[in-house]
Amino acid sequence: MPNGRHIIYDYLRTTKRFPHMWCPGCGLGTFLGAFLRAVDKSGYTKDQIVLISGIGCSGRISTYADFNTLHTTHGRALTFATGIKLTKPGLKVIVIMGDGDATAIGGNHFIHAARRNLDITAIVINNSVYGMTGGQVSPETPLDVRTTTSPYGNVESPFDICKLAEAAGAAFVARSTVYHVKLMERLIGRAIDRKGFDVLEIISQCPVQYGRRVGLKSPVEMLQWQKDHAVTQEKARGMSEEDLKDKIRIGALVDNEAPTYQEKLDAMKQSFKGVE
Amino acid sequence: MPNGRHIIYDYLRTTKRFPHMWCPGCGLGTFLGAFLRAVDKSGYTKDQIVLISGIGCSGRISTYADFNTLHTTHGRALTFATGIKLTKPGLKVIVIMGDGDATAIGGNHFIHAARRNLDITAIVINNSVYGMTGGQVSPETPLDVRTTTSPYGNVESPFDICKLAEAAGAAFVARSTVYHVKLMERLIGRAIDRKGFDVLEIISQCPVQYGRRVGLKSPVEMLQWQKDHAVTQEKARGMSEEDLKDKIRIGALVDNEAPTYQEKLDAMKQSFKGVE
Amino acid sequence: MQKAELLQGNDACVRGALAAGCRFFAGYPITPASEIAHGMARELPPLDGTFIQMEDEIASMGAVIGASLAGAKAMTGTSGPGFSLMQEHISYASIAEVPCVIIDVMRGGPSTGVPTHLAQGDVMQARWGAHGDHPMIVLAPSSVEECFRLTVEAFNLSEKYRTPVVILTDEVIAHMREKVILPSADEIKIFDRRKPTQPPEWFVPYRDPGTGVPPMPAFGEGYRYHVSGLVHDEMGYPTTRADEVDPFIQRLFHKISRDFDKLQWGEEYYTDDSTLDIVAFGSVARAAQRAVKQARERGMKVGLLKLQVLYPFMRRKVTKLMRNSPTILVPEINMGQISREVKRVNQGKCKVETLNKVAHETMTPQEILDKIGEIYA
Amino acid sequence: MQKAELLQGNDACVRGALAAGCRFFAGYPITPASEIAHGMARELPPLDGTFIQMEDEIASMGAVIGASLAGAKAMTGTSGPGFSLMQEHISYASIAEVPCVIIDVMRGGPSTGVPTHLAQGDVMQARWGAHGDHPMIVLAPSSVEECFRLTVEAFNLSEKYRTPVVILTDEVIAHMREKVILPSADEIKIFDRRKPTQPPEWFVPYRDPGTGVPPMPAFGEGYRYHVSGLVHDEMGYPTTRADEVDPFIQRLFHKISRDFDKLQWGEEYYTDDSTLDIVAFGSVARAAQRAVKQARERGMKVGLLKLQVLYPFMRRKVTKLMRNSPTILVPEINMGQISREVKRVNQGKCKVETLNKVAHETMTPQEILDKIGEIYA
Amino acid sequence: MRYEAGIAGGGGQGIVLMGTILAEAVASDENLYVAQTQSYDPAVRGGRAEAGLVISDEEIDYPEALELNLMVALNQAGYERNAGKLKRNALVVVDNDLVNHIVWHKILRIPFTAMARDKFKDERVANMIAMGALTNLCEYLDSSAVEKSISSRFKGEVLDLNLPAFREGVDYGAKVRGSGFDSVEEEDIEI
Amino acid sequence: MRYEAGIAGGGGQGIVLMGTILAEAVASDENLYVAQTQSYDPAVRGGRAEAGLVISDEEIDYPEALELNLMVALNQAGYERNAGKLKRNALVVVDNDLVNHIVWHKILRIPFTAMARDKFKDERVANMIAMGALTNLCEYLDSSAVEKSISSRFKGEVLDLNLPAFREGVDYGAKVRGSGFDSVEEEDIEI
Amino acid sequence: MATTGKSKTKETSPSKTVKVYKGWCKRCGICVAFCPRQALETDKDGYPSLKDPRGCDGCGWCELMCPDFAIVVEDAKS
Amino acid sequence: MATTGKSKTKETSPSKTVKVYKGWCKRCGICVAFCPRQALETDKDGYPSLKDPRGCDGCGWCELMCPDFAIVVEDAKS
Ligand SMILES: Cc1ncc(C[n+]2csc(CCOP(=O)(O)OP(=O)(O)O)c2C)c(N)n1
Ligand SMILES: Cc1ncc(C[n+]2csc(CCOP(=O)(O)OP(=O)(O)O)c2C)c(N)n1
Ligand code: SF4
Ligand code: SF4
Ligand code: SF4
Ligand code: SF4
Ligand code: SF4
Ligand code: SF4
Ligand SMILES: [Mg+2]
Ligand SMILES: [Mg+2]
Repeated sequence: MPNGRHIIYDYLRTTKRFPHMWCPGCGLGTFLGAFLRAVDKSGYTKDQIVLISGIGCSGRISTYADFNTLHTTHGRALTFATGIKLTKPGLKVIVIMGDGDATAIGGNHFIHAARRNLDITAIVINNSVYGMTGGQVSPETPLDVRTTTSPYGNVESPFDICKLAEAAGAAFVARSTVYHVKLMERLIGRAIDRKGFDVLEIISQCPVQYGRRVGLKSPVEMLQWQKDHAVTQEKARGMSEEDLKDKIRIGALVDNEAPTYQEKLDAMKQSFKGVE
Repeated sequence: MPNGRHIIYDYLRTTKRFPHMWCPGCGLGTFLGAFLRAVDKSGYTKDQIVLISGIGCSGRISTYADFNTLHTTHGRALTFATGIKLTKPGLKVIVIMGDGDATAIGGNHFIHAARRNLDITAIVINNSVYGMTGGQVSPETPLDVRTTTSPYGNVESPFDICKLAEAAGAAFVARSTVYHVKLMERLIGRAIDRKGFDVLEIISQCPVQYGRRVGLKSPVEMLQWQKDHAVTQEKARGMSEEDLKDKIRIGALVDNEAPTYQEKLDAMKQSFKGVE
Repeated sequence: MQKAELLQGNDACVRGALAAGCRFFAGYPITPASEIAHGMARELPPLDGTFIQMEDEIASMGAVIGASLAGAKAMTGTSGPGFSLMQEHISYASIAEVPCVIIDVMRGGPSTGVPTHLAQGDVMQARWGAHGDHPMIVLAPSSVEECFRLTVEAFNLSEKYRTPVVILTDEVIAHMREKVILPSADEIKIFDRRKPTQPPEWFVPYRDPGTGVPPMPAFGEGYRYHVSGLVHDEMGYPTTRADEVDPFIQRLFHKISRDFDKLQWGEEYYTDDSTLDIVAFGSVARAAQRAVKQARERGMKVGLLKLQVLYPFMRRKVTKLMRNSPTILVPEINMGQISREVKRVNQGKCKVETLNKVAHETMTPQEILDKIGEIYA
Repeated sequence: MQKAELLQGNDACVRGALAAGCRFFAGYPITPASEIAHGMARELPPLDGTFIQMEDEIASMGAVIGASLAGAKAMTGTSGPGFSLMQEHISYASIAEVPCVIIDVMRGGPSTGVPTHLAQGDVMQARWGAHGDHPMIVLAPSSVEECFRLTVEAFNLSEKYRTPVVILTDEVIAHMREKVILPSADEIKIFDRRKPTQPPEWFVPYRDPGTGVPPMPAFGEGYRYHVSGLVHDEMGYPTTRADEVDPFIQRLFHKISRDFDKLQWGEEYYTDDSTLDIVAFGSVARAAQRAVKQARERGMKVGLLKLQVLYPFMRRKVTKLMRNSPTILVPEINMGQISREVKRVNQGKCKVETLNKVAHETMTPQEILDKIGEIYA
Repeated sequence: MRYEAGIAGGGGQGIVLMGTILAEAVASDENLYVAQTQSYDPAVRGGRAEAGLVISDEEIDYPEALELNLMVALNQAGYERNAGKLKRNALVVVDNDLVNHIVWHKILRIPFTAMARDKFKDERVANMIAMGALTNLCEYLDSSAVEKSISSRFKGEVLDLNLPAFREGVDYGAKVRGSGFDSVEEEDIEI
Repeated sequence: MRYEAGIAGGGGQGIVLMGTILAEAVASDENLYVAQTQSYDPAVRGGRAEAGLVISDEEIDYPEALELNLMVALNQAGYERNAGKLKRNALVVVDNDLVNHIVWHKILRIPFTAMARDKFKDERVANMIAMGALTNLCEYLDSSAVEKSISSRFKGEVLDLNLPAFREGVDYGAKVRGSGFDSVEEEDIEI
Repeated sequence: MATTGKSKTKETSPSKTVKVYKGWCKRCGICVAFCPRQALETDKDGYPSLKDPRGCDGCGWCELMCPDFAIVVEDAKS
Repeated sequence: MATTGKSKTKETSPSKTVKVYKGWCKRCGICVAFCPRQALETDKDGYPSLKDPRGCDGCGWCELMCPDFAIVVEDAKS
């Protein structure tokens, strides 16, 4: 059940220059709504949540929501998050990054955070491009796409963020598109509820810096594309490799139990008690 | 067939302070021998090879071998390699890194180089520890091991370097131990022969900074451990998950064909020819 | 009284940090600073503090800032190559006004340089290494005892001014062991960051309370606010308005420069009647100490000012010397860094001589003595 | 003669780089430097050059050094946050003596600051941002035409001295468009790095040929040698010996400082009879140019020295001014960086006044004029 | 001679593009120097956008437009930000729809955005229309030079949309120019 | 009073450890100040290793040992690096096996390494033996204080190996001390 | 700010109402395009508006999808 | 350098010889431990040495495994 007014008044920093800075039809706003609804349902109070973002259009999210918010440097949000989580394990730490943020300059922190399995929820808003700086190629831009820094077509294969996260050790890995807004909300909720390091990739639309470069002329066309190309895990199971080729799997892709960093730390600290 | 004298006189910079700086029984020397034999067989001339290393004990390799050699900064060897390879595609570019070098500080360059599929051979000498700086924990140190910076036992799960490389997009991924010196030599040879980005993980012994911390008191015990714990791909196929748990798979783990960066670049450049 | 003990410089930094209340360390190993990490790894967990070895120095500095925002006193330690990597986040700590301490144990440079040898090549970097104009506080101990004391003070200053503070030591200071008697806990003055005193609803996170330093709640204490590396208004939200940018940057500088007079920390030896004064810091100051004594024995009126604060540069004390001495000698293990500051504040008052050594070896008393002799001749 | 055209500062840097022979660019997008990357991405591939967007600025600088070692003239472009990240590798380029050019388009700082606005906050960082003592060459254009010309010269200097060269522009210079007539290819003087002239067997890679700058073969040209960020002996192998370290570091500095007199590049306006001289650079120099003209119109004897080289600091030209003018005014969009250098070389000769603005807005002629009026009053 | 023009509006209105095209047109005049500056808020969208033009018959020392002979404002905020920079006899050209409160001697109100929407079904060409109008309002702007600059910058569909819009603006400019300006009494002015 | 000692050898010989243990022993004397410095080549192995001790009854200004009253050299290179720092009447103690060429007045040759190998089956305890001997050769080193420092640093097996080696050294030191030094004529010395 | 939060209320069904906050709406067209009942249309200024109040079943999809918190489905009474 | 490249030759089989370069050998014991024929032993100074020349079949394993290029299998004639 939507509760837009509630979110607007309770969670958004409405005193601060709304409408927000994002372009018309940008997926970030839709994500933000889903995110706030999920938080609302999670039972955490605003004071218990630390929302950390990197730099980029997606990085501006932290400005708009009324939590403990931290707008860090480009690519390094997870490192700040690590310091916060280890210092105040009681806080719920959520990190939102752009695709460039998380997988270009921040790729190393991303895989290491996954390896450590800290209790952090990491959300990557993947719009396949550098939105903020003017439409440059990102590690998520598909092959052959022309951007301001790949004017003759991109020659680098993109990462599969979810695969990378899994290989690095993330115990929970999920993906949604912005179009699948309810799934997105549910997955955010699940990630927040879990312990350990959770990775959520959100396929989002950047109509201004990306859509027009790939022939999707409006936010509506981009959302339609998401709708057409996403397949749920259940559906994917019944499909051939060939059919899946240009498809995006959505849903929870990995969900394992593994001892978290904090649990291992607690066990270690237990050993001191014996000594003293 | 060994040909030690040949290597000593032809490939080692013997005028430069041999014996080398590595500790007695360190796996690096054995690797270096295998590496030089593989290069010798590859047919490349010394002038065609650029050998690039990072910083660490493993980083010193570039000092000893008579190629175009480059001793870079800690973790960044692959970035230098990228510049060299793109500028002189005709050179054979080989990068040797330590485990900390490649997967701690250099983790991002590692996954991005894999993603790009440049014609670079990347070898990670994994001794499970920071040798050079005094035995600190590395992203490859197993859980619970006590090091100078994990005095109460390591609480971070190590990366599986090969899995990570595969997820990042590397087309050829292989592993050997130093003990399996002939396999090591063959795999190095195969990697050098291939095009595209090749990752080779070498499980090596660091008796001084690692072995004694895990109860392996001598280089001999460490090599024995390698012998006991490594299983070839063929053998692994017949084993249960349970049996494989503390085992290390060796051999070529991934071997796919994929267009390389250079090939895609050439195709792109072809398009200009049409225009002019 | 506390017990005498033999302590290494790096360990003294560890002890100082713990005494100051530091409970968070994130770092990445590097010679000759690794012992700081080893010490913290050993000491912090039993104190319920956190030690973490991060994937690199950038991450270390990010974690330190995060920890500080969450309320911990936090520190990292590194050497040149790692210090370079930390600069972006030092800039962040400065603009976001996050207290934290960075120890840079200088080694031979540039680049990997001579990792096991000393140098004093990072002085200017400690002040200017990070992008964008911002102030820095830089301290430089020259003994094991000072390693302890100045580390405590680094935390105090960083908490007081909400600013990153750099401690510059060098390979010799870091690795040498000296017999010291450390003060007991109650002899040590600790400054903790000021917390807001109004209810959260009334809290304006970046409003100048008059001191230039806004109070700082920790995340989770009920004061939800926004922290950003963008220039921000009093609420913490990004601004590009000149009438908000200017006062913000001005405040950043003035919160420290207003206390400039309080930061003239240095020790003077024989400066009452000297006609030649040496200005030195770090391990070179120790050589100078001996050289001055020997020069005095030979009847030469030489004095010494040992700088403990490098930035803000101790103009007051240095120019006071210049009023009496016709010559100032600045010996350094670099091609001339602090000597540039001495020259800058000199304004032609006296002659500034330099003695520079770049062999990445300790400076000896004899070398200084020779230079003194040269000047006297 | 070439055609007149309207060109943006960033594009002029691109054109300058291409004209100088640059065929490799590795970079990472950042406002306000991204147009340099866009231009290079567009221009290089058709010239059979290489453009690559790396995963970050550290990687970009690594790739640039690699490309240069392989024989290409190579460049990167960035702004403050990225410039901080490049410092470790700038230190490497310095010790390994690898020619390369880094453009830092200064924006409002510190940290993310005001990304779309200008400032001049990275002056000292350009000189001192990297760890370990080493020399730096820093150029600062103040017009679109100078963006072109100084980029060409940056490559020439970097090839000539085998050293990284930094070009400091700012958001205004970078984004403004001016009508310019660029010189034709044959009007441009290009310096290519010296190659060894002896056979490979006799090649000693780091032996001083007398100029302080050893010849530099590219990888793959048959001169197999070792390149390292460790201090090295003449063969390139690591050394810790004082008698090898010292001459090496000395040479690193002297290869540039010996040509100090040749690097006094600046334009003077009305300095013949001035009694107040302005020393300025970058976009502020343009405001100063107008202010000086206006002051002259009002009968005030004001002159201007526009610095094109920031480092090595143009002591010669500046002190020459000081001989005639009782006052020097240094306007900057920071809290005082180049003014520190002016004060340092001043040695009490005259009064050094500063005009600092940190609103991250352009300095106006009126502001300078007001200050001039104040001084005159 | 030094002539300064300021163009102000919001992100996405093509302000900087206008500046660039106009400057390029001026640059093609052998006798004129031109410098064009710009200023905008983070990212490509929303917020502040401004372009300045300085035109001169001698080399330009200071390139920023701080004393405007001409101001074009495509929204209210843009007008307000720059009103303080107007020279005594400056001409102010504003978008009829988007600028409401304005106090000045020489004002031209032109419904750029409305024209764009109504005639061309695309508000984004408001800037083209404005440029067209300007060629009739500023002596240093030659409409064929501007048209050339536009034509070199776009192709296909986009050009087919922009060029007619520009020409529409030229015509409109010619009309209003004849019909004179709105103006307010000297006394009313307080900026 | 200022007494300086230099200990020199190669990586892996435990040189810095010796310095630390001896300094700690001195530090426990209420009347003495002590500073200990060290210098070594990259990494833990091979190369150069050196430790300096400065002992004084007043606060120590300069902490490095540059004018040695005592030099202990566990290899030839170590001796050579430090020979230039010897004071006129300095005592030089060297490992019999590993230092061959040496020219000085007061030399004590002790087969530290051979003893370690032969008696303790572990060359690594040569440094313990050397420390033991030194307690009988330097007035500021008290053997029980050194033993305490050793005991606080090791435990179990390692201590059980080190302590006897140390004691062996003490005994040996007492012996050679009685028997006097090798020495060369003044004329022969050229350093 | 050009247009400030003027809101427009239309009856949809006895129990639900759709509100558009024009001051926040950026006229992206998403709500109109994806309304499952095609209940919305674009008005002459580009803002969404209900074609016919009865066409909307109050499903809330438009609210969930709107990137600007500019369209809200509420109880008719409130 | 303490001991410089003094080498020691022993006959192994009619066709092969094992040489140990003591100046480079670090006495790690690897060759001795892993010689498939247990042909090597450690001498009193810790260096490898052939127990009995005929025990070695010239397989080359020791050479491949030696981290210090200090043991080499060669043709007996050379
Ligand atoms: C160290 C550093 N390098 C570069 C930048 C410039 N920068 C800001 S945002 C950004 C990329 C934005 O892309 P992405 O992370 O995908 O976020 P989006 O804007 O698409 O949401 C870049 C390169 C920076 N701020 N800091
Ligand atoms: C930026 C930077 N940080 C830290 C160091 C110090 N450092 C040198 S080698 C090394 C790690 C060595 O470990 P690894 O890469 O595993 O190589 P190994 O010595 O084990 O072969 C470190 C941290 C450095 N040189 N540069
Ligand atoms: S540029 Fe793209 S990602 Fe950024 S706000 Fe606009 S549409 Fe969204
Ligand atoms: S420290 Fe370890 S890795 Fe380094 S040389 Fe010694 S044994 Fe080898
Ligand atoms: S509530 Fe549902 S039916 Fe009604 S307008 Fe919105 S999307 Fe359409
Ligand atoms: S989705 Fe929102 S912003 Fe877009 S048109 Fe509808 S109400 Fe307006
Ligand atoms: S060659 Fe083979 S058999 Fe002979 S010693 Fe070596 S390992 Fe043993
Ligand atoms: S393996 Fe090599 S270094 Fe080790 S003992 Fe044998 S010959 Fe010596
Ligand atoms: Mg993106
Ligand atoms: Mg390692």
